[in-house]
Amino acid sequence: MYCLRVVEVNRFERAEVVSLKFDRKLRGHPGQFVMLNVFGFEEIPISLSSPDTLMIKAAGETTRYLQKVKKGDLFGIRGPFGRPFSLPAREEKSYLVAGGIGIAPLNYLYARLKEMGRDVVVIHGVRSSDEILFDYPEIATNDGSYGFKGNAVQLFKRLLDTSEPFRVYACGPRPMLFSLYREIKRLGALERAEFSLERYMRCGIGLCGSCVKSGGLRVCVEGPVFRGDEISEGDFLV
Amino acid sequence: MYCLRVVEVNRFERAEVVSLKFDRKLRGHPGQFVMLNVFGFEEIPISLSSPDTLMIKAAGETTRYLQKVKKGDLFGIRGPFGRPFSLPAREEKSYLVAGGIGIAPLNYLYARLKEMGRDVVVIHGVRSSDEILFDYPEIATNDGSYGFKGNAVQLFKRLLDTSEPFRVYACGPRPMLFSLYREIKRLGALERAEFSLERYMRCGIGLCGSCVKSGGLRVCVEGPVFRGDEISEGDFLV
Amino acid sequence: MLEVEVAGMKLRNPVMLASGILGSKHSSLLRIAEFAGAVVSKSVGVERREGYRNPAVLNRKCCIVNAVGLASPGAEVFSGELREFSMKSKTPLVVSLFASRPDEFASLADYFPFASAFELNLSCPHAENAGMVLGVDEKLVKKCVQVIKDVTDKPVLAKLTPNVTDIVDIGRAAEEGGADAVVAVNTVKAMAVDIFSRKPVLSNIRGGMSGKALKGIALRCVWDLYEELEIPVIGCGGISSWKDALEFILAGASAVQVGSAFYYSYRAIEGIVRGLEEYLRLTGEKIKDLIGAAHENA
Amino acid sequence: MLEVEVAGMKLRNPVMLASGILGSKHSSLLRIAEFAGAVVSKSVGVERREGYRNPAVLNRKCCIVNAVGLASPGAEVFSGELREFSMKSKTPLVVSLFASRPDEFASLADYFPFASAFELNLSCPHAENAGMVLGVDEKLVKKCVQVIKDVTDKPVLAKLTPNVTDIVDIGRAAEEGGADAVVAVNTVKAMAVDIFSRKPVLSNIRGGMSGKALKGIALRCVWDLYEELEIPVIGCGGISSWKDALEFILAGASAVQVGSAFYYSYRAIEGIVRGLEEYLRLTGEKIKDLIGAAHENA
Ligand SMILES: Cc1cc2nc3c(=O)[nH]c(=O)nc-3n(C[C@H](O)[C@H](O)[C@H](O)COP(=O)(O)OP(=O)(O)OC[C@H]3O[C@@H](n4cnc5c(N)ncnc54)[C@H](O)[C@@H]3O)c2cc1C
Ligand SMILES: Cc1cc2nc3c(=O)[nH]c(=O)nc-3n(C[C@H](O)[C@H](O)[C@H](O)COP(=O)(O)OP(=O)(O)OC[C@H]3O[C@@H](n4cnc5c(N)ncnc54)[C@H](O)[C@@H]3O)c2cc1C
Ligand SMILES: Cc1cc2nc3c(=O)[nH]c(=O)nc-3n(C[C@H](O)[C@H](O)[C@H](O)COP(=O)(O)O)c2cc1C
Ligand SMILES: Cc1cc2nc3c(=O)[nH]c(=O)nc-3n(C[C@H](O)[C@H](O)[C@H](O)COP(=O)(O)O)c2cc1C
Ligand code: FES
Ligand code: FES
Repeated sequence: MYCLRVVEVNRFERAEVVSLKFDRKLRGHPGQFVMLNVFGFEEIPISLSSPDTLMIKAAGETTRYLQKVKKGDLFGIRGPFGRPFSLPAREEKSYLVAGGIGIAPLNYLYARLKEMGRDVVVIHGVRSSDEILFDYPEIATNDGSYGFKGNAVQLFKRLLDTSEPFRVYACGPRPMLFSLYREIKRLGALERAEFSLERYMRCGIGLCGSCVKSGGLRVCVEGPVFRGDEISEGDFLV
Repeated sequence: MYCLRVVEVNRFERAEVVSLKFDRKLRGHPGQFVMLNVFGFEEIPISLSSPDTLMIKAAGETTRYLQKVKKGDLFGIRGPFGRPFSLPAREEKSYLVAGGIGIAPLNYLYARLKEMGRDVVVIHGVRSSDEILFDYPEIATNDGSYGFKGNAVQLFKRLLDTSEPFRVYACGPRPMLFSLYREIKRLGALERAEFSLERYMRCGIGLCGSCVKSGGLRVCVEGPVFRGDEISEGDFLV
Repeated sequence: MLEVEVAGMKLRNPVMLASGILGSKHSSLLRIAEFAGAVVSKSVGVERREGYRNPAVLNRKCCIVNAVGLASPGAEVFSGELREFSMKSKTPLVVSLFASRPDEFASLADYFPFASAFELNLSCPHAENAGMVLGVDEKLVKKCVQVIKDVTDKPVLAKLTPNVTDIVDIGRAAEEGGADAVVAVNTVKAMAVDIFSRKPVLSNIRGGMSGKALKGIALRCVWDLYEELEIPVIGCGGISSWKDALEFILAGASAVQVGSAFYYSYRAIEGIVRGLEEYLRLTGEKIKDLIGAAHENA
Repeated sequence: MLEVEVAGMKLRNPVMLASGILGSKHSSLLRIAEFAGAVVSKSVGVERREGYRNPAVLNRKCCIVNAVGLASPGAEVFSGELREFSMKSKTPLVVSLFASRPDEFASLADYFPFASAFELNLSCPHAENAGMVLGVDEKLVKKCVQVIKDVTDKPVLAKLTPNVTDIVDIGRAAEEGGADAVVAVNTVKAMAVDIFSRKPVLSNIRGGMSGKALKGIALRCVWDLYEELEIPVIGCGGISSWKDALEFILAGASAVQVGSAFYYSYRAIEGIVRGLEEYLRLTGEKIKDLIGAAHENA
């Protein structure tokens, strides 16, 4: 474990999300996560949203506390850990499909793909316009308060052009991932899609077994990013 | 500790010296030593006589046993350890002054200096012609049975040309080193001379303290090679 | 070449998975069982147990320090998980049990009729009322083994803690109680403090150290137990290569268990098995003839 | 900023040299005393002692394993060597003593009138009839401290072994005997086997493990002793950087001792002192105010 200091805080209060920028870049890749030790609270897994930022949505005690973090605060870090997103071939168009805070790791992937000059569409689904975090053009709101009315998967289906080579990268709540998984499966494109999964994590380094999914795969090491064909439907149902 | 296998044995029976060649080169420099673990006997310090050979003179139980080693035998090695000889400047002439088995590390230094195209004189003093190990031109025998009659230091004094820049490298029995040290001191050239010293060694890595000489210097780490000005007369008298 | 027989179990190779490492789900056990001589499941007690809050595991350069706190779903639920494993794999399954009193061990055995053997966790150094609290006391150790031997015919392994003045005394007590083998060792008590927050790193403050740093300690325990006990010794602690495994076997281990090495590679056990195999092919020996061989040369 | 007072000794900094490391000659002690807060000499007994044959020390990646066997020239000769040190240095000199019976400790004190304090080696894990053979027994520990306190007014430090079921019990015994501080810890019993020769590496078979691998174990001992004892605790084991030293101080160490780190650098202590100094300059604190600070946050 080492310590990093927060140098910048960005609050998205209505979305109950905070973005923390640290004093040092982490040598990680899009899709990887760190174990963030919030002293006095818990140590929790959080994906990199850029080489030096983490975005955290309030979900419980620790993540709620994180909303109040101030510049200068210190955090313990282990990692980055896990398998990152693989990168698309030059000719492939990338569809990044995010639900809610699932935009965090995809935001990092987006930046990396843009640097590489790749063709990318980001689709971000949220409940209402309050929860929009970045001004990507393709926004879906459940309540129709902004952009497309519906969810991210519906918008994805509308935007996907199957006539050209494509890749899908997804992160979001389980039901959303499941419906996207089924859609991709229907298209017979599971090996062209990658899903960032979540499981309860203790060690983050492949020992304790608490994050194991079907096939004996460890979400903290063989994941959190899995190719569609490494996932079974049961993985969305636990 | 790791293990090396003997691939070649060279016996100098009359001198009670054996040269063992190993299956792998050690990443060491002339003047450094290894801790040689002779299984069933003791672990002892031995200087490198080339990147992959050790030359051992019978002195006690372990070194006597070593005279009988066969091809294929295995030995434990820790190291190489210690400070090697420093190399002369291009214009300096090197005098390598060895007594008896002290030729071992100087033989390695000789090879290195020759590779570099430096001007080198090797002076090897032995008791009688039986103990000559290499055919260097400048041999001194105490009994006059070969070459110069006298000891290595006497021969060195005769050969040294103080009109040109020089360096002295020495290894041998304590009385010889002491008389050479006094000669070099007389010449005011202590910082141009290096002496390889011996002390009883246990750890070889600077912890146990058994090899400490004056000034708190550890023969196993700051030595075994010391510049003349790092040595005091007392170091030869213990 | 690699076959051994330990505590009545015939193993195709002497490399077992250690308890608590990837041993909570049948899917990870299955994956490891492809190569392991046997697998040991995560320790389970009668009741469900939360375990400690995160941080519960810390990785350092030479070691892992953990205080997972015997997190477990309880015997009933876990027996369902392990049954699934036993139906799908032929690799022997050793079920690790923890308890706070000797008689609790007896009540646990019934849940796991499919177990190849039981391992008693008398050695977890951070659980409040289980593990090493029993395992430091010779009388309790003997009693624990006795009560479970009374209710089962399966082999019983006693897993020992190195956090005692003399592990041989404890090993002897297990032997007297009827243990079929001892496992040496569980983790050593340790901890870490973070100098920036100025707090202990683990939520439980104290944890158990495993990994490379444990190797020399565990090896000494195996050596001493081998000299004094009649029953076989299974080595555990810091084993991450075939050379480590061989070192333990030469010191007297009839088999070895591998845990923290999975931090470095999921193929930890596969690598060790392959390495031993290659070595024995070279020397033309059988692994069982090497057990304790270093004692003859000492 | 770095001054501490431990067991009645005023130290300009809390970083001491541990016993047995470069502590046999006045010349090496002098060199280290330039920066150290205090130096502890190599343990000495009444009689000359050969120590074990080589190999007596083994360096591994994360640790050192040694079985030097308390090699020593005996009290009379060694007192001459240490007197030389004491005449040339103002740095406090702690003389480490070993004995096979409590009363032997008393007879040793007289040889070293120039000592700033005595450290009782109740903890060497590989000597046949000294060190930890006494240090695992509460009654003997108490007795050892008592007899030497009876014959000297100098501070007495009891150096403890981690090779016990509960180090706090032993620490309490030392405190009851009148010890002015405890030193935690000496090496952990360990060993190594060479797989090619198939023999134990050390001539004595078993040795004591020090260095990085010991750190988390020693830290836990310091933490527990700090919670239960009134007398100060001096931390020792695996300290090689100022961060390590601070970790021990936060855990409750009033001072620290450094040994194996000299394998990495002769400037081990200098580096730690400089590092602590810089850190305190940044935070504006005094080291003595940080002793045990992590307990408040735990
Ligand atoms: C690989 C991975 C990456 C993640 N990335 C992000 C991210 O970038 N941004 C973000 O806001 N959230 C992310 N999460 C989710 C985040 O870890 C949880 O929201 C957080 O742990 C909740 O902690 P809490 O103490 O506030 O809530 P709690 O009240 O303790 O728990 C609320 C819920 O969070 C989940 N959770 C709690 N602890 C853990 C844990 N140790 N491991 C996994 N899940 C846990 C559980 O589902 C739990 O029901 C990620 C999770 C994983 C596994
Ligand atoms: C840096 C260094 C390099 C050396 N290089 C060579 C070399 O290249 N070739 C060679 O033949 N000899 C070399 N020696 C000397 C060699 O180490 C001893 O001859 C050997 O240890 C004798 O061991 P033994 O068991 O046969 O004899 P013993 O009967 O045990 O001792 C004979 C004498 O050898 C010396 N000795 C014994 N053990 C040690 C030890 N652990 N450390 C240092 N000296 C010891 C002592 O002076 C002792 O009196 C070197 C010594 C040192 C310190
Ligand atoms: C994360 C973790 C969890 C563990 N859980 C258990 C357990 O439930 N029961 C048990 O007997 N040992 C448990 N152990 C100890 C291991 O089985 C093993 O004895 C120890 O880690 C030493 O072996 P290693 O160095 O190969 O890991 C655990 C170890 C770790 C690292
Ligand atoms: C080579 C060696 C010799 C030692 N000799 C002694 C000794 O004589 N007396 C003693 O109390 N401790 C002795 N020790 C133990 C150290 O003082 C120290 O307690 C231990 O090494 C842990 O600290 P470290 O990890 O900083 O080395 C010795 C350690 C080593 C490595
Ligand atoms: S979190 Fe422990 S194995 Fe993945
Ligand atoms: S041999 Fe141990 S310090 Fe040099």
